[in-house]
Amino acid sequence: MSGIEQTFILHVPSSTENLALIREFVATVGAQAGMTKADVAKLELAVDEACANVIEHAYGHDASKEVIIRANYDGESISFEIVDTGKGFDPTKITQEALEKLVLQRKSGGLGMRLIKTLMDEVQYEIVPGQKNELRMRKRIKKS
Amino acid sequence: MSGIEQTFILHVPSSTENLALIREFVATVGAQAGMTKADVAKLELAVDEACANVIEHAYGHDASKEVIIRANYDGESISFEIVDTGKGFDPTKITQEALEKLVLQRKSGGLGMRLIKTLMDEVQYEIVPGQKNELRMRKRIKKS
Amino acid sequence: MPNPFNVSTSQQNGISLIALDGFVDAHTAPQFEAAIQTELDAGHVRIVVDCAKLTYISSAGLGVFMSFVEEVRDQNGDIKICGLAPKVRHTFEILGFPDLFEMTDDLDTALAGFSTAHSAKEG
Amino acid sequence: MPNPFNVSTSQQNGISLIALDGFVDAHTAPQFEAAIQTELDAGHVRIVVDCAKLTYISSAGLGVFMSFVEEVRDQNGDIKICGLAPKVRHTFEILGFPDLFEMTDDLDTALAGFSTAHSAKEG
Ligand SMILES: Nc1ncnc2c1ncn2[C@@H]1O[C@H](COP(=O)(O)OP(=O)(O)O)[C@@H](O)[C@H]1O
Ligand SMILES: Nc1ncnc2c1ncn2[C@@H]1O[C@H](COP(=O)(O)OP(=O)(O)O)[C@@H](O)[C@H]1O
Repeated sequence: MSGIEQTFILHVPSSTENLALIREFVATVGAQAGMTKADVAKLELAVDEACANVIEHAYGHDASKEVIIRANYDGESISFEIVDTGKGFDPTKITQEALEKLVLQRKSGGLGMRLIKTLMDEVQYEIVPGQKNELRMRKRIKKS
Repeated sequence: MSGIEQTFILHVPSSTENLALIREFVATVGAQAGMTKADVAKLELAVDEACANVIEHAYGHDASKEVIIRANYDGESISFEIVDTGKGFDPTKITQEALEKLVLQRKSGGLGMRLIKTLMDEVQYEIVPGQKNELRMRKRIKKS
Repeated sequence: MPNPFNVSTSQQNGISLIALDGFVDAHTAPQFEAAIQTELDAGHVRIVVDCAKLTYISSAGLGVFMSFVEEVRDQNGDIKICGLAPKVRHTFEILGFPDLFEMTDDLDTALAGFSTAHSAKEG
Repeated sequence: MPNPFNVSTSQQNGISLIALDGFVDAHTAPQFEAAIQTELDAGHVRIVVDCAKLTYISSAGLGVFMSFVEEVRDQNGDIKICGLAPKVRHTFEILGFPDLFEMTDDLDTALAGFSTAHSAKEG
Protein backbone atom coordinates (compact mmCIF):
# COMPACT_ATOMS: atom_id res chain seq x y z
CA MET A 1 0.00 0.00 0.00
CA SER A 2 2.81 2.42 0.87
CA GLY A 3 4.15 2.33 -2.67
CA ILE A 4 1.08 4.01 -4.13
CA GLU A 5 1.10 7.79 -4.06
CA GLN A 6 -1.55 9.25 -1.79
CA THR A 7 -2.70 12.85 -1.80
CA PHE A 8 -4.60 14.74 0.89
CA ILE A 9 -5.64 18.39 0.73
CA LEU A 10 -6.96 20.69 3.44
CA HIS A 11 -8.32 24.22 2.94
CA VAL A 12 -9.00 26.32 6.04
CA PRO A 13 -9.74 29.97 6.73
CA SER A 14 -6.57 31.92 7.50
CA SER A 15 -6.85 32.03 11.27
CA THR A 16 -4.54 30.73 13.99
CA GLU A 17 -7.64 29.03 15.44
CA ASN A 18 -7.22 26.47 12.65
CA LEU A 19 -3.63 25.50 13.44
CA ALA A 20 -4.89 22.71 15.70
CA LEU A 21 -6.90 21.18 12.84
CA ILE A 22 -3.92 21.55 10.53
CA ARG A 23 -1.72 19.65 13.00
CA GLU A 24 -4.29 16.88 13.32
CA PHE A 25 -4.43 16.60 9.55
CA VAL A 26 -0.63 16.38 9.38
CA ALA A 27 -0.47 13.85 12.22
CA THR A 28 -3.03 11.57 10.59
CA VAL A 29 -1.43 11.67 7.16
CA GLY A 30 2.06 11.26 8.65
CA ALA A 31 1.01 8.21 10.66
CA GLN A 32 -0.69 6.73 7.61
CA ALA A 33 2.48 7.28 5.60
CA GLY A 34 4.32 5.13 8.13
CA MET A 35 6.40 7.84 9.78
CA THR A 36 7.73 7.22 13.31
CA LYS A 37 6.03 9.10 16.14
CA ALA A 38 9.06 11.37 16.53
CA ASP A 39 9.00 12.25 12.84
CA VAL A 40 5.25 12.85 12.89
CA ALA A 41 5.84 15.37 15.68
CA LYS A 42 8.44 17.10 13.51
CA LEU A 43 6.06 17.28 10.56
CA GLU A 44 3.35 18.78 12.75
CA LEU A 45 5.69 21.49 13.98
CA ALA A 46 7.11 22.30 10.54
CA VAL A 47 3.69 22.61 8.92
CA ASP A 48 2.34 24.58 11.88
CA GLU A 49 5.23 27.07 11.52
CA ALA A 50 4.72 27.37 7.77
CA CYS A 51 0.97 27.94 8.13
CA ALA A 52 1.40 30.37 11.03
CA ASN A 53 3.69 32.39 8.76
CA VAL A 54 1.07 32.43 6.01
CA ILE A 55 -1.67 33.47 8.44
CA GLU A 56 0.43 36.19 10.03
CA HIS A 57 2.74 37.48 7.30
CA ALA A 58 1.19 36.57 3.93
CA TYR A 59 -2.40 37.41 4.89
CA GLY A 60 -1.97 39.68 7.93
CA HIS A 61 -4.60 37.78 9.95
CA ASP A 62 -7.36 38.24 7.35
CA ALA A 63 -9.63 35.26 8.05
CA SER A 64 -11.52 35.72 4.78
CA LYS A 65 -8.39 34.35 3.08
CA GLU A 66 -7.64 30.65 2.72
CA VAL A 67 -4.62 28.52 3.63
CA ILE A 68 -4.17 25.40 1.53
CA ILE A 69 -2.11 22.42 2.71
CA ARG A 70 -1.41 19.67 0.21
CA ALA A 71 0.12 16.45 1.56
CA ASN A 72 1.54 13.73 -0.58
CA TYR A 73 3.35 10.53 0.24
CA ASP A 74 4.67 7.39 -1.38
CA GLY A 75 6.88 4.67 0.08
CA GLU A 76 9.92 6.95 0.11
CA SER A 77 8.94 10.34 1.44
CA ILE A 78 6.18 12.65 2.51
CA SER A 79 5.82 16.19 1.22
CA PHE A 80 3.69 19.16 2.18
CA GLU A 81 2.90 22.16 0.04
CA ILE A 82 1.56 25.25 1.75
CA VAL A 83 -0.10 27.55 -0.74
CA ASP A 84 -1.22 31.15 -0.26
CA THR A 85 -2.14 34.06 -2.54
CA GLY A 86 -0.90 36.67 -0.10
CA LYS A 87 1.77 39.30 -0.24
CA GLY A 88 4.78 37.07 -0.65
CA PHE A 89 8.37 37.79 0.40
CA ASP A 90 11.92 37.06 -0.64
CA PRO A 91 13.09 34.14 1.49
CA THR A 92 16.72 34.70 0.41
CA LYS A 93 16.59 38.12 2.13
CA ILE A 94 15.66 36.65 5.50
CA THR A 95 18.77 36.40 7.68
CA GLN A 96 18.83 33.92 10.51
CA GLU A 97 19.99 35.70 13.65
CA ALA A 98 21.55 33.75 16.53
CA LEU A 99 19.13 33.04 19.37
CA GLU A 100 21.35 35.03 21.72
CA LYS A 101 21.04 38.09 19.52
CA LEU A 102 17.25 37.73 19.22
CA VAL A 103 17.01 37.51 23.01
CA LEU A 104 19.17 40.61 23.51
CA GLN A 105 16.94 42.46 21.03
CA ARG A 106 13.86 41.21 22.94
CA LYS A 107 12.48 39.74 19.73
CA SER A 108 9.59 37.32 19.95
CA GLY A 109 10.00 36.02 16.42
CA GLY A 110 12.53 34.83 13.92
CA LEU A 111 12.65 31.15 14.74
CA GLY A 112 10.01 29.69 12.43
CA MET A 113 11.91 29.24 9.18
CA ARG A 114 14.92 27.92 11.10
CA LEU A 115 12.72 25.27 12.70
CA ILE A 116 11.23 24.30 9.34
CA LYS A 117 14.67 23.89 7.77
CA THR A 118 15.94 21.85 10.71
CA LEU A 119 12.92 19.56 10.85
CA MET A 120 12.52 18.81 7.15
CA ASP A 121 14.94 17.28 4.65
CA GLU A 122 14.10 19.64 1.75
CA VAL A 123 12.54 23.09 1.86
CA GLN A 124 11.79 25.19 -1.20
CA TYR A 125 9.90 28.45 -1.73
CA GLU A 126 8.27 29.53 -4.97
CA ILE A 127 6.98 33.08 -4.66
CA VAL A 128 4.79 34.96 -7.12
CA PRO A 129 3.55 37.81 -4.88
CA GLY A 130 -0.21 38.30 -4.84
CA GLN A 131 -0.69 35.38 -7.20
CA LYS A 132 0.59 32.20 -5.63
CA ASN A 133 3.23 31.59 -3.00
CA GLU A 134 4.19 28.02 -2.38
CA LEU A 135 6.36 26.43 0.26
CA ARG A 136 7.27 22.86 -0.57
CA MET A 137 8.91 20.67 2.03
CA ARG A 138 9.79 17.02 2.07
CA LYS A 139 10.88 14.46 4.63
CA ARG A 140 12.14 10.95 4.00
CA ILE A 141 10.19 8.12 5.60
CA LYS A 142 12.37 6.11 7.97
CA LYS A 143 11.23 2.55 8.32
CA SER A 144 9.88 2.34 11.86
CA MET B 1 -17.10 35.83 14.59
CA SER B 2 -19.90 33.30 14.04
CA GLY B 3 -21.68 35.62 11.64
CA ILE B 4 -18.92 35.43 9.06
CA GLU B 5 -19.13 32.52 6.66
CA GLN B 6 -16.30 30.05 7.09
CA THR B 7 -15.33 27.38 4.56
CA PHE B 8 -13.20 24.29 5.10
CA ILE B 9 -12.38 21.69 2.47
CA LEU B 10 -10.82 18.24 2.83
CA HIS B 11 -9.72 15.97 -0.02
CA VAL B 12 -8.74 12.39 0.85
CA PRO B 13 -8.10 9.21 -1.12
CA SER B 14 -11.24 7.08 -1.41
CA SER B 15 -10.46 4.56 1.31
CA THR B 16 -12.33 3.66 4.48
CA GLU B 17 -9.01 4.15 6.28
CA ASN B 18 -9.65 7.88 5.92
CA LEU B 19 -13.07 7.93 7.59
CA ALA B 20 -11.39 8.62 10.94
CA LEU B 21 -9.69 11.73 9.54
CA ILE B 22 -12.96 12.82 7.95
CA ARG B 23 -14.72 12.54 11.33
CA GLU B 24 -11.99 14.56 13.04
CA PHE B 25 -12.35 17.23 10.38
CA VAL B 26 -16.11 17.33 10.90
CA ALA B 27 -15.79 17.39 14.68
CA THR B 28 -13.34 20.30 14.62
CA VAL B 29 -15.39 22.38 12.20
CA GLY B 30 -18.63 21.54 14.03
CA ALA B 31 -17.18 22.59 17.38
CA GLN B 32 -15.81 25.78 15.84
CA ALA B 33 -19.25 26.52 14.39
CA GLY B 34 -20.62 26.41 17.94
CA MET B 35 -22.63 23.17 17.67
CA THR B 36 -23.46 21.29 20.87
CA LYS B 37 -21.49 18.11 21.58
CA ALA B 38 -24.55 15.99 20.76
CA ASP B 39 -25.00 17.74 17.43
CA VAL B 40 -21.31 17.43 16.59
CA ALA B 41 -21.66 13.67 17.10
CA LYS B 42 -24.61 13.66 14.68
CA LEU B 43 -22.63 15.57 12.05
CA GLU B 44 -19.74 13.12 12.38
CA LEU B 45 -22.03 10.17 11.83
CA ALA B 46 -23.92 11.73 8.91
CA VAL B 47 -20.75 12.72 7.05
CA ASP B 48 -19.13 9.34 7.82
CA GLU B 49 -22.16 7.57 6.29
CA ALA B 50 -22.14 9.81 3.22
CA CYS B 51 -18.42 9.33 2.64
CA ALA B 52 -18.59 5.58 3.28
CA ASN B 53 -21.25 5.42 0.55
CA VAL B 54 -19.01 7.30 -1.88
CA ILE B 55 -16.02 5.07 -1.08
CA GLU B 56 -18.05 1.88 -1.40
CA HIS B 57 -20.74 2.58 -3.97
CA ALA B 58 -19.60 5.54 -6.08
CA TYR B 59 -15.96 4.43 -6.41
CA GLY B 60 -16.10 0.72 -5.55
CA HIS B 61 -13.15 0.96 -3.14
CA ASP B 62 -10.77 2.46 -5.73
CA ALA B 63 -8.28 4.36 -3.55
CA SER B 64 -6.86 6.23 -6.54
CA LYS B 65 -10.12 8.23 -6.52
CA GLU B 66 -10.73 11.20 -4.28
CA VAL B 67 -13.49 12.09 -1.83
CA ILE B 68 -14.06 15.79 -1.30
CA ILE B 69 -15.80 17.18 1.78
CA ARG B 70 -16.69 20.86 1.81
CA ALA B 71 -17.87 22.33 5.11
CA ASN B 72 -19.42 25.72 5.46
CA TYR B 73 -20.96 27.53 8.40
CA ASP B 74 -22.31 30.89 9.41
CA GLY B 75 -24.17 31.90 12.55
CA GLU B 76 -27.30 30.01 11.48
CA SER B 77 -26.34 26.63 10.15
CA ILE B 78 -23.55 24.29 9.08
CA SER B 79 -23.55 22.50 5.76
CA PHE B 80 -21.47 19.72 4.27
CA GLU B 81 -21.11 18.89 0.61
CA ILE B 82 -19.71 15.50 -0.31
CA VAL B 83 -18.50 15.46 -3.88
CA ASP B 84 -17.49 12.48 -6.01
CA THR B 85 -17.02 11.83 -9.72
CA GLY B 86 -18.07 8.19 -9.45
CA LYS B 87 -20.85 6.16 -10.93
CA GLY B 88 -23.77 7.97 -9.36
CA PHE B 89 -27.23 6.57 -8.61
CA ASP B 90 -30.83 7.64 -8.44
CA PRO B 91 -31.58 8.39 -4.81
CA THR B 92 -35.34 8.49 -5.49
CA LYS B 93 -35.16 4.81 -6.46
CA ILE B 94 -33.74 3.76 -3.09
CA THR B 95 -36.53 2.40 -0.92
CA GLN B 96 -36.12 2.40 2.82
CA GLU B 97 -36.95 -1.05 4.14
CA ALA B 98 -38.03 -1.52 7.75
CA LEU B 99 -35.23 -2.72 10.03
CA GLU B 100 -37.23 -5.88 10.77
CA LYS B 101 -37.35 -6.74 7.07
CA LEU B 102 -33.61 -6.10 6.61
CA VAL B 103 -32.88 -8.39 9.55
CA LEU B 104 -35.11 -11.17 8.16
CA GLN B 105 -33.29 -10.84 4.82
CA ARG B 106 -29.93 -10.98 6.66
CA LYS B 107 -28.90 -7.72 5.07
CA SER B 108 -25.90 -5.89 6.45
CA GLY B 109 -26.69 -2.61 4.71
CA GLY B 110 -29.47 -0.20 3.94
CA LEU B 111 -29.30 2.04 6.98
CA GLY B 112 -26.90 4.77 5.88
CA MET B 113 -29.18 7.13 3.99
CA ARG B 114 -31.84 6.75 6.66
CA LEU B 115 -29.35 7.81 9.30
CA ILE B 116 -28.25 10.81 7.25
CA LYS B 117 -31.84 11.98 6.77
CA THR B 118 -32.63 11.53 10.46
CA LEU B 119 -29.50 13.32 11.68
CA MET B 120 -29.54 16.32 9.34
CA ASP B 121 -32.18 19.00 8.80
CA GLU B 122 -31.84 19.15 5.00
CA VAL B 123 -30.45 16.53 2.61
CA GLN B 124 -30.22 16.98 -1.15
CA TYR B 125 -28.55 14.95 -3.90
CA GLU B 126 -27.42 16.33 -7.24
CA ILE B 127 -26.27 13.50 -9.47
CA VAL B 128 -24.50 13.79 -12.84
CA PRO B 129 -23.12 10.24 -13.18
CA GLY B 130 -19.41 10.03 -13.95
CA GLN B 131 -19.12 13.79 -13.86
CA LYS B 132 -20.02 15.11 -10.46
CA ASN B 133 -22.27 13.74 -7.77
CA GLU B 134 -22.96 15.96 -4.85
CA LEU B 135 -24.69 15.34 -1.56
CA ARG B 136 -25.53 18.54 0.27
CA MET B 137 -26.70 18.43 3.85
CA ARG B 138 -27.39 21.11 6.38
CA LYS B 139 -28.02 21.33 10.09
CA ARG B 140 -29.17 24.34 12.06
CA ILE B 141 -26.91 25.53 14.87
CA LYS B 142 -28.66 25.41 18.22
CA LYS B 143 -27.30 27.91 20.68
CA SER B 144 -25.52 25.80 23.27
CA MET C 1 -3.41 6.74 14.29
CA PRO C 2 -6.70 8.32 15.29
CA ASN C 3 -9.78 6.35 16.26
CA PRO C 4 -8.34 2.97 17.17
CA PHE C 5 -10.48 -0.15 17.30
CA ASN C 6 -10.08 -3.47 19.02
CA VAL C 7 -12.29 -6.56 19.30
CA SER C 8 -11.65 -9.41 21.73
CA THR C 9 -13.59 -12.61 22.36
CA SER C 10 -13.79 -14.69 25.52
CA GLN C 11 -16.01 -17.58 26.71
CA GLN C 12 -18.10 -17.46 29.89
CA ASN C 13 -20.25 -20.48 30.85
CA GLY C 14 -20.92 -21.41 27.27
CA ILE C 15 -21.58 -17.84 26.19
CA SER C 16 -19.31 -16.02 23.76
CA LEU C 17 -18.48 -12.55 25.00
CA ILE C 18 -17.32 -10.21 22.23
CA ALA C 19 -15.96 -6.93 23.57
CA LEU C 20 -15.78 -3.92 21.24
CA ASP C 21 -13.32 -1.17 22.09
CA GLY C 22 -13.14 2.13 20.21
CA PHE C 23 -14.53 3.09 16.83
CA VAL C 24 -16.58 0.79 14.59
CA ASP C 25 -16.93 2.26 11.12
CA ALA C 26 -16.82 0.92 7.56
CA HIS C 27 -13.08 0.45 8.02
CA THR C 28 -13.13 -1.56 11.24
CA ALA C 29 -16.54 -3.32 10.96
CA PRO C 30 -15.00 -6.24 9.02
CA GLN C 31 -12.96 -7.14 12.14
CA PHE C 32 -16.15 -7.22 14.20
CA GLU C 33 -17.83 -9.30 11.50
CA ALA C 34 -14.92 -11.75 11.51
CA ALA C 35 -15.14 -12.11 15.30
CA ILE C 36 -18.81 -13.12 15.10
CA GLN C 37 -18.18 -15.41 12.14
CA THR C 38 -15.47 -17.19 14.14
CA GLU C 39 -17.99 -17.92 16.91
CA LEU C 40 -20.59 -19.22 14.44
CA ASP C 41 -17.98 -21.43 12.78
CA ALA C 42 -17.22 -22.91 16.21
CA GLY C 43 -20.94 -23.56 16.73
CA HIS C 44 -21.27 -20.82 19.35
CA VAL C 45 -24.65 -19.14 18.97
CA ARG C 46 -25.10 -17.57 22.38
CA ILE C 47 -23.36 -14.25 21.96
CA VAL C 48 -23.14 -11.13 24.09
CA VAL C 49 -21.54 -8.06 22.51
CA ASP C 50 -20.06 -5.95 25.28
CA CYS C 51 -20.19 -2.32 24.12
CA ALA C 52 -18.97 -0.68 27.33
CA LYS C 53 -15.86 0.59 25.56
CA LEU C 54 -17.52 1.27 22.23
CA THR C 55 -17.09 4.99 21.53
CA TYR C 56 -18.55 5.22 18.02
CA ILE C 57 -20.55 3.07 15.62
CA SER C 58 -21.74 3.77 12.10
CA SER C 59 -24.23 1.78 10.02
CA ALA C 60 -21.44 -0.53 8.87
CA GLY C 61 -21.13 -1.77 12.47
CA LEU C 62 -24.88 -1.94 13.00
CA GLY C 63 -25.09 -4.02 9.83
CA VAL C 64 -22.98 -6.71 11.48
CA PHE C 65 -25.60 -7.18 14.21
CA MET C 66 -28.37 -7.20 11.58
CA SER C 67 -26.84 -9.71 9.25
CA PHE C 68 -26.08 -12.41 11.86
CA VAL C 69 -28.93 -12.27 14.31
CA GLU C 70 -31.41 -14.37 12.30
CA GLU C 71 -28.85 -17.09 11.74
CA VAL C 72 -28.08 -17.46 15.45
CA ARG C 73 -31.74 -17.29 16.41
CA ASP C 74 -32.49 -20.08 13.91
CA GLN C 75 -30.10 -22.16 16.00
CA ASN C 76 -31.74 -21.15 19.30
CA GLY C 77 -29.03 -18.65 20.05
CA ASP C 78 -29.08 -14.88 20.20
CA ILE C 79 -26.91 -11.78 19.94
CA LYS C 80 -27.46 -9.54 22.95
CA ILE C 81 -26.05 -6.05 23.25
CA CYS C 82 -24.87 -4.65 26.59
CA GLY C 83 -23.25 -1.63 28.18
CA LEU C 84 -23.94 1.02 25.52
CA ALA C 85 -22.91 4.53 26.51
CA PRO C 86 -25.73 7.08 25.98
CA LYS C 87 -23.99 8.74 23.02
CA VAL C 88 -23.63 5.47 21.14
CA ARG C 89 -27.01 4.13 22.28
CA HIS C 90 -28.64 7.01 20.42
CA THR C 91 -27.50 5.58 17.07
CA PHE C 92 -29.01 2.16 17.87
CA GLU C 93 -32.22 3.83 18.98
CA ILE C 94 -32.88 6.02 15.98
CA LEU C 95 -32.72 2.93 13.78
CA GLY C 96 -35.09 0.92 15.96
CA PHE C 97 -32.63 -1.62 17.34
CA PRO C 98 -34.27 -1.79 20.80
CA ASP C 99 -37.34 -3.42 19.16
CA LEU C 100 -35.33 -6.22 17.64
CA PHE C 101 -32.38 -6.74 19.96
CA GLU C 102 -32.10 -7.34 23.68
CA MET C 103 -30.10 -4.41 25.00
CA THR C 104 -29.05 -4.40 28.66
CA ASP C 105 -27.09 -1.92 30.71
CA ASP C 106 -24.75 -4.38 32.33
CA LEU C 107 -23.01 -7.54 31.33
CA ASP C 108 -24.44 -9.71 34.13
CA THR C 109 -28.01 -9.09 33.03
CA ALA C 110 -27.09 -9.99 29.46
CA LEU C 111 -25.36 -13.19 30.54
CA ALA C 112 -28.20 -14.09 32.92
CA GLY C 113 -30.66 -13.69 30.05
CA PHE C 114 -29.10 -16.75 28.46
CA SER C 115 -29.18 -18.94 31.58
CA THR C 116 -32.86 -18.37 32.31
CA ALA C 117 -34.07 -18.79 28.75
CA HIS C 118 -31.83 -20.65 26.34
CA SER C 119 -34.00 -19.80 23.39
CA ALA C 120 -33.97 -16.46 21.68
CA LYS C 121 -36.29 -13.52 21.92
CA GLU C 122 -38.49 -13.58 18.83
CA GLY C 123 -38.12 -10.52 16.54
CA MET D 1 -12.26 21.48 20.49
CA PRO D 2 -8.94 19.82 19.76
CA ASN D 3 -5.68 20.88 21.34
CA PRO D 4 -6.85 22.76 24.41
CA PHE D 5 -4.57 25.14 26.27
CA ASN D 6 -4.59 26.52 29.77
CA VAL D 7 -2.23 28.76 31.72
CA SER D 8 -2.42 29.32 35.47
CA THR D 9 -0.27 31.41 37.79
CA SER D 10 0.42 30.93 41.50
CA GLN D 11 2.88 32.43 43.98
CA GLN D 12 5.37 30.36 46.00
CA ASN D 13 7.76 32.12 48.43
CA GLY D 14 8.03 35.19 46.26
CA ILE D 15 8.37 33.23 43.06
CA SER D 16 5.72 33.34 40.32
CA LEU D 17 4.91 29.87 39.10
CA ILE D 18 3.28 29.86 35.65
CA ALA D 19 1.96 26.44 34.68
CA LEU D 20 1.35 25.67 31.00
CA ASP D 21 -1.10 22.91 30.15
CA GLY D 22 -1.68 21.64 26.62
CA PHE D 23 -0.77 23.20 23.29
CA VAL D 24 1.08 26.50 22.87
CA ASP D 25 0.92 27.67 19.27
CA ALA D 26 0.40 31.00 17.50
CA HIS D 27 -3.22 30.88 18.63
CA THR D 28 -2.65 30.30 22.33
CA ALA D 29 0.77 31.97 22.84
CA PRO D 30 -0.86 35.38 23.50
CA GLN D 31 -2.44 33.91 26.66
CA PHE D 32 0.99 32.78 27.85
CA GLU D 33 2.40 36.22 27.00
CA ALA D 34 -0.37 37.92 28.96
CA ALA D 35 0.36 35.72 31.99
CA ILE D 36 4.01 36.79 32.04
CA GLN D 37 3.11 40.43 31.40
CA THR D 38 0.76 40.33 34.40
CA GLU D 39 3.65 39.20 36.62
CA LEU D 40 5.96 41.91 35.30
CA ASP D 41 3.28 44.54 35.83
CA ALA D 42 3.04 43.39 39.46
CA GLY D 43 6.80 43.71 39.81
CA HIS D 44 7.32 39.94 39.93
CA VAL D 45 10.56 39.09 38.13
CA ARG D 46 11.38 35.68 39.60
CA ILE D 47 9.41 33.38 37.31
CA VAL D 48 9.34 29.61 36.89
CA VAL D 49 7.41 28.24 33.92
CA ASP D 50 6.19 24.77 34.80
CA CYS D 51 6.02 22.79 31.54
CA ALA D 52 5.14 19.40 33.03
CA LYS D 53 1.76 19.43 31.27
CA LEU D 54 2.96 21.19 28.13
CA THR D 55 2.29 18.82 25.23
CA TYR D 56 3.26 21.01 22.28
CA ILE D 57 5.04 24.29 21.63
CA SER D 58 5.74 26.12 18.39
CA SER D 59 8.03 29.11 17.83
CA ALA D 60 5.22 31.46 18.83
CA GLY D 61 5.44 30.04 22.35
CA LEU D 62 9.23 30.01 22.40
CA GLY D 63 9.14 33.66 21.36
CA VAL D 64 7.37 34.50 24.62
CA PHE D 65 10.35 33.20 26.63
CA MET D 66 12.75 35.06 24.33
CA SER D 67 11.06 38.43 24.43
CA PHE D 68 10.76 38.70 28.22
CA VAL D 69 13.91 37.15 29.62
CA GLU D 70 16.21 40.17 29.15
CA GLU D 71 13.72 42.46 30.83
CA VAL D 72 13.44 40.28 33.96
CA ARG D 73 17.20 39.71 34.10
CA ASP D 74 17.74 43.48 33.95
CA GLN D 75 15.73 43.57 37.17
CA ASN D 76 17.74 40.74 38.78
CA GLY D 77 15.01 38.23 38.06
CA ASP D 78 14.91 35.26 35.69
CA ILE D 79 12.59 33.00 33.74
CA LYS D 80 13.42 29.36 34.47
CA ILE D 81 11.88 26.45 32.59
CA CYS D 82 11.08 23.17 34.32
CA GLY D 83 9.53 19.77 33.72
CA LEU D 84 9.74 19.54 29.93
CA ALA D 85 8.70 16.18 28.50
CA PRO D 86 11.30 14.74 26.08
CA LYS D 87 9.12 15.33 23.02
CA VAL D 88 8.68 19.02 23.80
CA ARG D 89 12.24 19.46 25.10
CA HIS D 90 13.48 18.58 21.62
CA THR D 91 11.98 21.78 20.20
CA PHE D 92 13.74 23.91 22.83
CA GLU D 93 16.99 22.09 22.16
CA ILE D 94 17.18 22.42 18.38
CA LEU D 95 16.86 26.18 18.79
CA GLY D 96 19.58 26.41 21.45
CA PHE D 97 17.43 27.29 24.45
CA PRO D 98 19.53 25.24 26.93
CA ASP D 99 22.43 27.68 26.38
CA LEU D 100 20.36 30.71 27.32
CA PHE D 101 17.78 29.43 29.77
CA GLU D 102 17.99 27.45 32.97
CA MET D 103 16.03 24.27 32.29
CA THR D 104 15.47 21.83 35.18
CA ASP D 105 13.67 18.52 35.34
CA ASP D 106 11.66 19.21 38.44
CA LEU D 107 9.95 22.17 39.97
CA ASP D 108 11.82 22.04 43.29
CA THR D 109 15.19 22.46 41.62
CA ALA D 110 13.88 25.42 39.66
CA LEU D 111 12.44 27.04 42.79
CA ALA D 112 15.60 26.30 44.80
CA GLY D 113 17.65 27.98 42.08
CA PHE D 114 16.04 31.26 43.06
CA SER D 115 16.62 30.89 46.81
CA THR D 116 20.35 30.17 46.49
CA ALA D 117 21.07 32.85 43.91
CA HIS D 118 18.62 35.69 43.61
CA SER D 119 20.38 37.12 40.62
CA ALA D 120 20.00 35.75 37.15
CA LYS D 121 22.19 33.49 35.11
CA GLU D 122 24.00 35.66 32.60
CA GLY D 123 23.19 34.94 28.94
N1 LIG E 1 4.60 32.94 4.10
C1 LIG E 1 5.21 34.13 4.29
N2 LIG E 1 4.76 35.24 3.68
C2 LIG E 1 5.36 36.44 3.85
N3 LIG E 1 6.43 36.62 4.64
C3 LIG E 1 6.95 35.55 5.30
C4 LIG E 1 6.37 34.26 5.15
N4 LIG E 1 7.10 33.40 5.89
C5 LIG E 1 8.07 34.10 6.47
N5 LIG E 1 8.00 35.41 6.12
C6 LIG E 1 8.94 36.50 6.51
O1 LIG E 1 10.10 35.90 7.05
C7 LIG E 1 10.32 36.35 8.40
C8 LIG E 1 10.94 35.23 9.24
O2 LIG E 1 9.99 34.21 9.45
P1 LIG E 1 10.15 33.21 10.66
O3 LIG E 1 11.53 32.70 10.68
O4 LIG E 1 9.08 32.18 10.57
O5 LIG E 1 9.95 34.08 11.98
P2 LIG E 1 8.67 34.90 12.47
O6 LIG E 1 7.49 34.41 11.68
O7 LIG E 1 8.59 34.57 13.91
O8 LIG E 1 9.00 36.34 12.21
C9 LIG E 1 8.98 36.84 8.87
O9 LIG E 1 9.08 37.80 9.91
C10 LIG E 1 8.36 37.41 7.59
O10 LIG E 1 8.83 38.70 7.36
N1 LIG F 1 -22.78 7.99 -3.17
C1 LIG F 1 -23.41 6.93 -3.72
N2 LIG F 1 -23.07 6.51 -4.97
C2 LIG F 1 -23.70 5.46 -5.53
N3 LIG F 1 -24.68 4.77 -4.92
C3 LIG F 1 -25.06 5.13 -3.68
C4 LIG F 1 -24.44 6.22 -3.01
N4 LIG F 1 -25.03 6.35 -1.81
C5 LIG F 1 -25.95 5.39 -1.71
N5 LIG F 1 -25.99 4.63 -2.83
C6 LIG F 1 -26.92 3.52 -3.13
O1 LIG F 1 -27.98 3.56 -2.18
C7 LIG F 1 -28.05 2.34 -1.45
C8 LIG F 1 -28.49 2.59 -0.03
O2 LIG F 1 -27.48 3.28 0.68
P1 LIG F 1 -27.45 3.22 2.27
O3 LIG F 1 -28.78 3.55 2.79
O4 LIG F 1 -26.35 4.12 2.72
O5 LIG F 1 -27.12 1.73 2.65
P2 LIG F 1 -25.83 0.86 2.32
O6 LIG F 1 -24.75 1.77 1.88
O7 LIG F 1 -25.55 0.16 3.58
O8 LIG F 1 -26.27 -0.10 1.22
C9 LIG F 1 -26.68 1.71 -1.59
O9 LIG F 1 -26.70 0.32 -1.43
C10 LIG F 1 -26.26 2.16 -2.98
O10 LIG F 1 -26.82 1.30 -3.96
